[in-house]
Amino acid sequence: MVHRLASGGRIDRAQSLRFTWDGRTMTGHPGDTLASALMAAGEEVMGRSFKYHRPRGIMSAGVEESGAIVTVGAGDRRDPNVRATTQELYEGLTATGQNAWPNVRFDAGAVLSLFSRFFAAGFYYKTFMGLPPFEWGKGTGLWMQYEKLIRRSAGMGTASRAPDPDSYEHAHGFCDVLVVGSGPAGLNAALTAAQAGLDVVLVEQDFELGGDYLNQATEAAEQTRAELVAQLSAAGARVMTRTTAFGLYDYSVAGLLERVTDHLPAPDGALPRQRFWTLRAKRTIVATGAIERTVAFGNNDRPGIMTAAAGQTYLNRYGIMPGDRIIMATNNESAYGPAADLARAGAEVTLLDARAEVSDELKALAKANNILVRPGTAPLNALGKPAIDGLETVTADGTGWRPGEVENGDLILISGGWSPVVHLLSHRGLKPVWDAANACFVPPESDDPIHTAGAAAAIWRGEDCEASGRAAGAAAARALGKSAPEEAAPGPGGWATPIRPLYEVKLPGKKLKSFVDPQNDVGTEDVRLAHREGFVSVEHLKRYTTLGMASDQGKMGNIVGLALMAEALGREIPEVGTTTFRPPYTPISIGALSGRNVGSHFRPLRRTPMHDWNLANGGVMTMAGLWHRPWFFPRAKEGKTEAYIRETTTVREAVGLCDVTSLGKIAVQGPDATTFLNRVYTNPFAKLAVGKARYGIMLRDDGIVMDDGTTWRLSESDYFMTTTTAHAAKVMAWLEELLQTRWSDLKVHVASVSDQWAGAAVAGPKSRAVLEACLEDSSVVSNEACPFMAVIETTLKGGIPCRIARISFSGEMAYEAYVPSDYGPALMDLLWAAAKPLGGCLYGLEALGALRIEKGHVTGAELDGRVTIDDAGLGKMASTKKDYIGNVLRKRPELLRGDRPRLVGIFPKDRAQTFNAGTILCKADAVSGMGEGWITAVTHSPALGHWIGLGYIAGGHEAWQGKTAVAADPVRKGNIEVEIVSPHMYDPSGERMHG
Amino acid sequence: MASTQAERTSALAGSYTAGRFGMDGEAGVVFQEMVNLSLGLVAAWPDSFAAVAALAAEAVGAEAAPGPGKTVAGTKGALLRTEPLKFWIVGAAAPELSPEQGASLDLSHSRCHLRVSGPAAAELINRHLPLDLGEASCPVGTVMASAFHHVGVTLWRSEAGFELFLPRGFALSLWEILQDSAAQFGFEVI
Amino acid sequence: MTRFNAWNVFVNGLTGQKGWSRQWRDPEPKDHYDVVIVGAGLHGLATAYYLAKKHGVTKVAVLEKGWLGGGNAGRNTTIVRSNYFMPGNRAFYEHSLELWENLSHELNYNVMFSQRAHVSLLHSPAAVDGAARRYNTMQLTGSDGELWSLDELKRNIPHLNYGPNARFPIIGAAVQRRAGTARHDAVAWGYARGADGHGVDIIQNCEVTGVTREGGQVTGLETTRGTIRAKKVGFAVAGNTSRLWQMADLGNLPIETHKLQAFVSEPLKPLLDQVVVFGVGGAHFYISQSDKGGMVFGGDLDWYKSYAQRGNLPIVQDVAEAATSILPCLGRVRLLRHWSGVMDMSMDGSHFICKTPLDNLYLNAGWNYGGFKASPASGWYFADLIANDRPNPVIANHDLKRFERGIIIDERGAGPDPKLHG
Amino acid sequence: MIRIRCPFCGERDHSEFTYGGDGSIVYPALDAPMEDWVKAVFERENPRGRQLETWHHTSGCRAWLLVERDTMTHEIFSVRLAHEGAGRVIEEGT
Repeated sequence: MVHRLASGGRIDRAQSLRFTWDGRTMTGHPGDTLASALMAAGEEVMGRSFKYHRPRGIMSAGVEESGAIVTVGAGDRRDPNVRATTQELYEGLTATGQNAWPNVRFDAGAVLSLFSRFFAAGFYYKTFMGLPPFEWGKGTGLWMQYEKLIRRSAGMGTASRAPDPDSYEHAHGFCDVLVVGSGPAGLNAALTAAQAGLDVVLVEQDFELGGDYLNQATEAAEQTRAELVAQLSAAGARVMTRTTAFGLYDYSVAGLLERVTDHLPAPDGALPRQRFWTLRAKRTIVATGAIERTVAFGNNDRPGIMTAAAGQTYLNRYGIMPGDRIIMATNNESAYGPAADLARAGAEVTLLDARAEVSDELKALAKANNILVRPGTAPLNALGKPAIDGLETVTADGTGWRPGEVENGDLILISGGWSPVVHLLSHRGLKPVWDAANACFVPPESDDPIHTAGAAAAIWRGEDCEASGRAAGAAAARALGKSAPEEAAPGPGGWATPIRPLYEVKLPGKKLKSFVDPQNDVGTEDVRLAHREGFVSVEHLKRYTTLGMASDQGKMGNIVGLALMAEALGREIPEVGTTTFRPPYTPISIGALSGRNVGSHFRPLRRTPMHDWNLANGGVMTMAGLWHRPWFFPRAKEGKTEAYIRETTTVREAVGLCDVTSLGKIAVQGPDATTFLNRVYTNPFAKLAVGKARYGIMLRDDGIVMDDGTTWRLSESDYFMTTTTAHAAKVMAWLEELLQTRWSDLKVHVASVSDQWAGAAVAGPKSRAVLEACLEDSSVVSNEACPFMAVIETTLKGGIPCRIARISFSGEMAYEAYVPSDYGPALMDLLWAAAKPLGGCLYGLEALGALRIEKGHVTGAELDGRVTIDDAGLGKMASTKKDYIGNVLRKRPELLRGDRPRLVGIFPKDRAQTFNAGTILCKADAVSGMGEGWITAVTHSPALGHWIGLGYIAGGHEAWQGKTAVAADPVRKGNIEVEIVSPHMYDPSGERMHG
Repeated sequence: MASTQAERTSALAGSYTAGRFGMDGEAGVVFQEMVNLSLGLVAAWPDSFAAVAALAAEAVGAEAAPGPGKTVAGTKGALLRTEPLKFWIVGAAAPELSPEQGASLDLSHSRCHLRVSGPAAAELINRHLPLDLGEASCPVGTVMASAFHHVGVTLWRSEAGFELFLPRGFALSLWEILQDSAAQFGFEVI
Repeated sequence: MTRFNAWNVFVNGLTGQKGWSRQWRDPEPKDHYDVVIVGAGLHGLATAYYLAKKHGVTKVAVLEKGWLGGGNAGRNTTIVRSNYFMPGNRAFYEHSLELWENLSHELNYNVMFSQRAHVSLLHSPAAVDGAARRYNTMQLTGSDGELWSLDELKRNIPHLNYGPNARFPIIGAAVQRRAGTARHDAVAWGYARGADGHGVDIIQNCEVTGVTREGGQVTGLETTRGTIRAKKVGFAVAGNTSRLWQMADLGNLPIETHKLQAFVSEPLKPLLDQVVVFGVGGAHFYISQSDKGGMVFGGDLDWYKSYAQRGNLPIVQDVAEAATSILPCLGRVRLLRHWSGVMDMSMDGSHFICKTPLDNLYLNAGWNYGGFKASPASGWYFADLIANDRPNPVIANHDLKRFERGIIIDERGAGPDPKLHG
Repeated sequence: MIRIRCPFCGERDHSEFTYGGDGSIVYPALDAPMEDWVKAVFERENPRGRQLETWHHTSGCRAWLLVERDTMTHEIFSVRLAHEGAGRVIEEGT
């Protein structure tokens, strides 16, 4: 009978922790995992298997666990698929079983196991297509009905649908040496490196340092551990427990997951739940140990069957006697230690050893602890349901097996050999090599700055692991130019009598349910079926049977699967190959990977200096890339439409103010600045006078329009370039690329001044009056001093330096005024104080859009990365007198065709009608297919008194004189007839802005 | 800009109050916004670099200009070597340069200057910036540009702590994240 | 070959699954074939299948350097959709979707094509208009496509981030109901089994090491399993196209090889019933749930050219940030595995199915992100091209000459920068 | 994580940089024939192995770099500033 011992182990019996399991309250102690506490409480069934809903109990004591997988927590803090063997117990922990109804002990789903014979590997590829039995029908209709059921029965735990209330964070680290694992090898490696004067980080996934030291019964082991830990901190190493090195990436940069509060009943809200570290270490020491393998035999997935090492761990670390009559089955020496510990603790232990020969040393050890050893014996089939009561065995018969006796017992412990944890090396693309003598894959030689030590290098004896740790630490130190004691590193192995490879035990004609990957219910027969069907490559095997695809990524079962395929193919394991382990080593929360960059901080928010001012003055904001910009400024009960129509009208009739800070601004300086601009823009800049601005268009190398904007000449060698909001960063990087990689002979510097300057557009017939009221010297903006496209540098009242250009996006007389950003609010105060009395308004992006659409000015909606300068109706801006970027490729034949879509204006035929952007323009008699063009932008035009649009249509408006087109918008409001007109729908001659 | 009477409104204006926040105990981090930043950019051509460097050093009242990633504190201000051919001048006016010498710019309003100090300052900054802040690679006087949540920022380790220069438009957003992650250390805003 | 159907599943259940034979043979390469396809990925296998099934060309070999379906066929995020709107792409992907809809029956192999709807989230009026142009074009060309209001979206997917803390508030969605996901490995196996059934030799572990030419003709291929001669040769080796191209001494291609990561979470009970796509603020993210329960998701390329089939942390972070921002409940869901595949990124984000400077060499390449969903049509049109030695009008412009001609098939308008066409 | 040793900033995460493209391309003169431009803009050698490429230290010193990198292992063999003049200034240690 499983029970907690009165003494022993690393738990604190003085304190009790209350927790609930499936609603029942139980107690454990500090130092317990959820698994040890449940075991001590006598729980046997903790999970149900993926496919057949077979009962599953604790199979291990670590990250490889495939049985005791549960849901921890509740509500919006529910964590499905938690391995009970690694979940630290805390006061108030709530855990529930999963993939079962009503619960894991009595699961209705278990009925499925009756039909398991039909659920062989890949059966679902062979049916569910149509109407049974012969899959009649076509299409996906029937499959999707089946799929509903399949999805419901698949999956393991249930995730919460509520937002995760916890916070997470990223952290960056640097060190000389990263040591992964704090067992005998890791502790020694870290200590040696630290004592050599290196900056060492030691990470341990467990909540205690020590690795295998923690599983030992002897005082000596604990003393060694304690001393090493003490010396380590004395040597200044940085030690992180509850931290998993989940991946090793390029340049051996490690990803670490630190579990900060997962073990706390009520963590402080200021602490993140988990922390994701990116650690850059000069060298990495992998001391990750090894994982004990299972063997495939009948019912080897039953509760009451676990690894031999797990038995030892529950006894020595958690003070639990896991069984009274224990049957152990091994094929190697490692099980004798656990057997002896368990026997000493009072268990009756029978040890089946698949090997015919056992060393005298071990015989003596067994004898001394009156352990009955049966050489040449192996497990065939576990008996008893639900609890284990015995084991059918087989005995060696030459190379095969013959039926043996039935052993009685209540616990079966298995050691099928050990698999070094080489995952991190695998992440680096290093292929482990097969070590036949030790029947496992071992780390390969490599030039990477990585060392392996201890059981991770297939070194089995404790003292050898310690030595190999010291050797690895010293090697790392020497590689980094420090001196360290020379010590010969022990090689793999360490067992007196070699392991007898044992992966599956079977007898001819004996039907068994033997599992290779218990979590995914992959059995030995599935592997053989995959072979029969031609899925012989390991990757095919994995994918077809799902072997090793479960949440343990096949830590216990992969090698067994490989061995079975090798047997089927009559090859050796290395010929069949190994499977590549992908990061992460153990599953990690997506929240940790996201850190704080979620919710409102998913992307940083970019605010203009007038942000608060705009809000204070009633602005409604909208997104423009990462910016928030004013959209419209509603008055009284106005909605968006009323507001922008009023704003547009006010600009045309009086004056409006608009925050245009988000435009990109670039200082272009140097003696060759003019030459540079002349190559970058399609239109000439050579003769632009100081104190003048010019609208320019940039093409990409391929001749497609990249961006547009105005550039102001402040002095002979000093320009102020503006770009669109969307392309500011792109244009900046592009100019730098040209100057640094193509034209490094040009003496030009570019610098982003987007954040330096706050800008406002002052537009409308009364714009000059507004500026005059704000300037210290109002004469500088007179029509003479500041004609259309003039640039002046002056000062606003209060001595605010100000840069003004008379340019117009709205088509009205208008100015753009820029001041240093910290004066942005002051600028708006001044302008608004002057504009308000003149019947002016504040306007936002929506009105800005309406104004420019009326004028046929293009923006990102029209310049979508596919149009040429001619398409956009700006061909006259393509200089014929100079060479510039894109000038050659813009002349590719297809781009010069006259029937290409050209920029046009669009009126609804019935002026009372409205339409949408994104609408497809079709011939009136052919409203289908790809269409003749499309609408890019629409608005109600106060000036024209009806809705208008901009868009592109084949041949341009000339080709559509007197023809009717249909604007087709099936996804929204259907189709309307439209007239195609010139894009310059308002004041085409441009008198107003020159006025 | 001396003649200006108008008030400068910083990017963080009104977005915080001085005081003690986050975890109890000794404040691990101290934040101080350094308002009214004076920042100039000085750029040279390869062939004029030495001369311009000297002028820049003179402008801050220092012996010589600093090398890559270094700063010098002069009698009038500090000179930061931020780019291969460019310097930042903090606290002093940039020298006037002829086009043949190079170019200079006023960037005083383009950055928000935040001073981060306290025992956990480096740890906090490493929650966000992927920089090795160890003594060996980042002694006092080092200046580094890096990415803070996708935004390019400049970090200068001064005698007083870490001087963080945040692009003005993003400053408030980054300041919010900084406070979130500073809570675990306990922080003070002055 | 035993048919796949419920009856045989039942019978084999009773008879210990003994009735199932190999799904494809493991033949020794012959020294001559009418057509040799290089690359036993989805495109190569589908091509062989349609060559044999539709065009009666059965003396066909598909050469694979590793194991069939081992490239991007098994590394993608399994999304199938046809919401492309550029001329050529539109008709091509629509045809592909139609082939998908009956593929399980066509191949007698359940590829589990689940038409669970593909939902692209929209965050601004401009984005709605952009989507409208695309989805209008889809409807006008006989496909399905619709816009969902915010309410309709909330009804269908209640647990997206509609909260006040959403950095980019959702205002609606563009939806293709016929789109969805499929079981990627099954598609490769299904085509392999189908092609093999028609006599096609699928030769695995057979790497092409040289291309032998006589003037304007390919005469044969040097492989790790000997010389194989062929009347016609087709390349379908996305990710490694340039290398094979250069083996044939043909110079450079408008292709760069980049890597794309994919991610899967631990298996969960049903959490998401559609494919959801999120793209704003420079982010790009797509997610669906596999029938096994894993959340399958991905995002952008790693941004730098690479042939390495392993990902790096910055994109892992970006993708996770997008995941939790759009589906805040994913914070506690755990990532089980992430991996990466190498893809042909072309100069305009569109593919190549075309003739080449060599008379009897044909090219199938440049799939960017489109490869998985394209595979049925890709095989269909490539087989059609090889069998008839002329491009079908649908792919007439998907050739190598389109750049000098000035044909624009750039769905993203990103220009000639391969990394931007994800 | 690729670690790039920027000649000005020192070794940094590649996330601070923006990958440019093939650094071996010599862009033709602005008035060069169409074929030259088509080659330079649309055709790539796309080597698996060592290639010369450009990176922009976007979040660092804003320098465009010429990097020799293996596209399979990601190992970097050399890094230099694309701008020779600026490169010289750094090498001279000023």
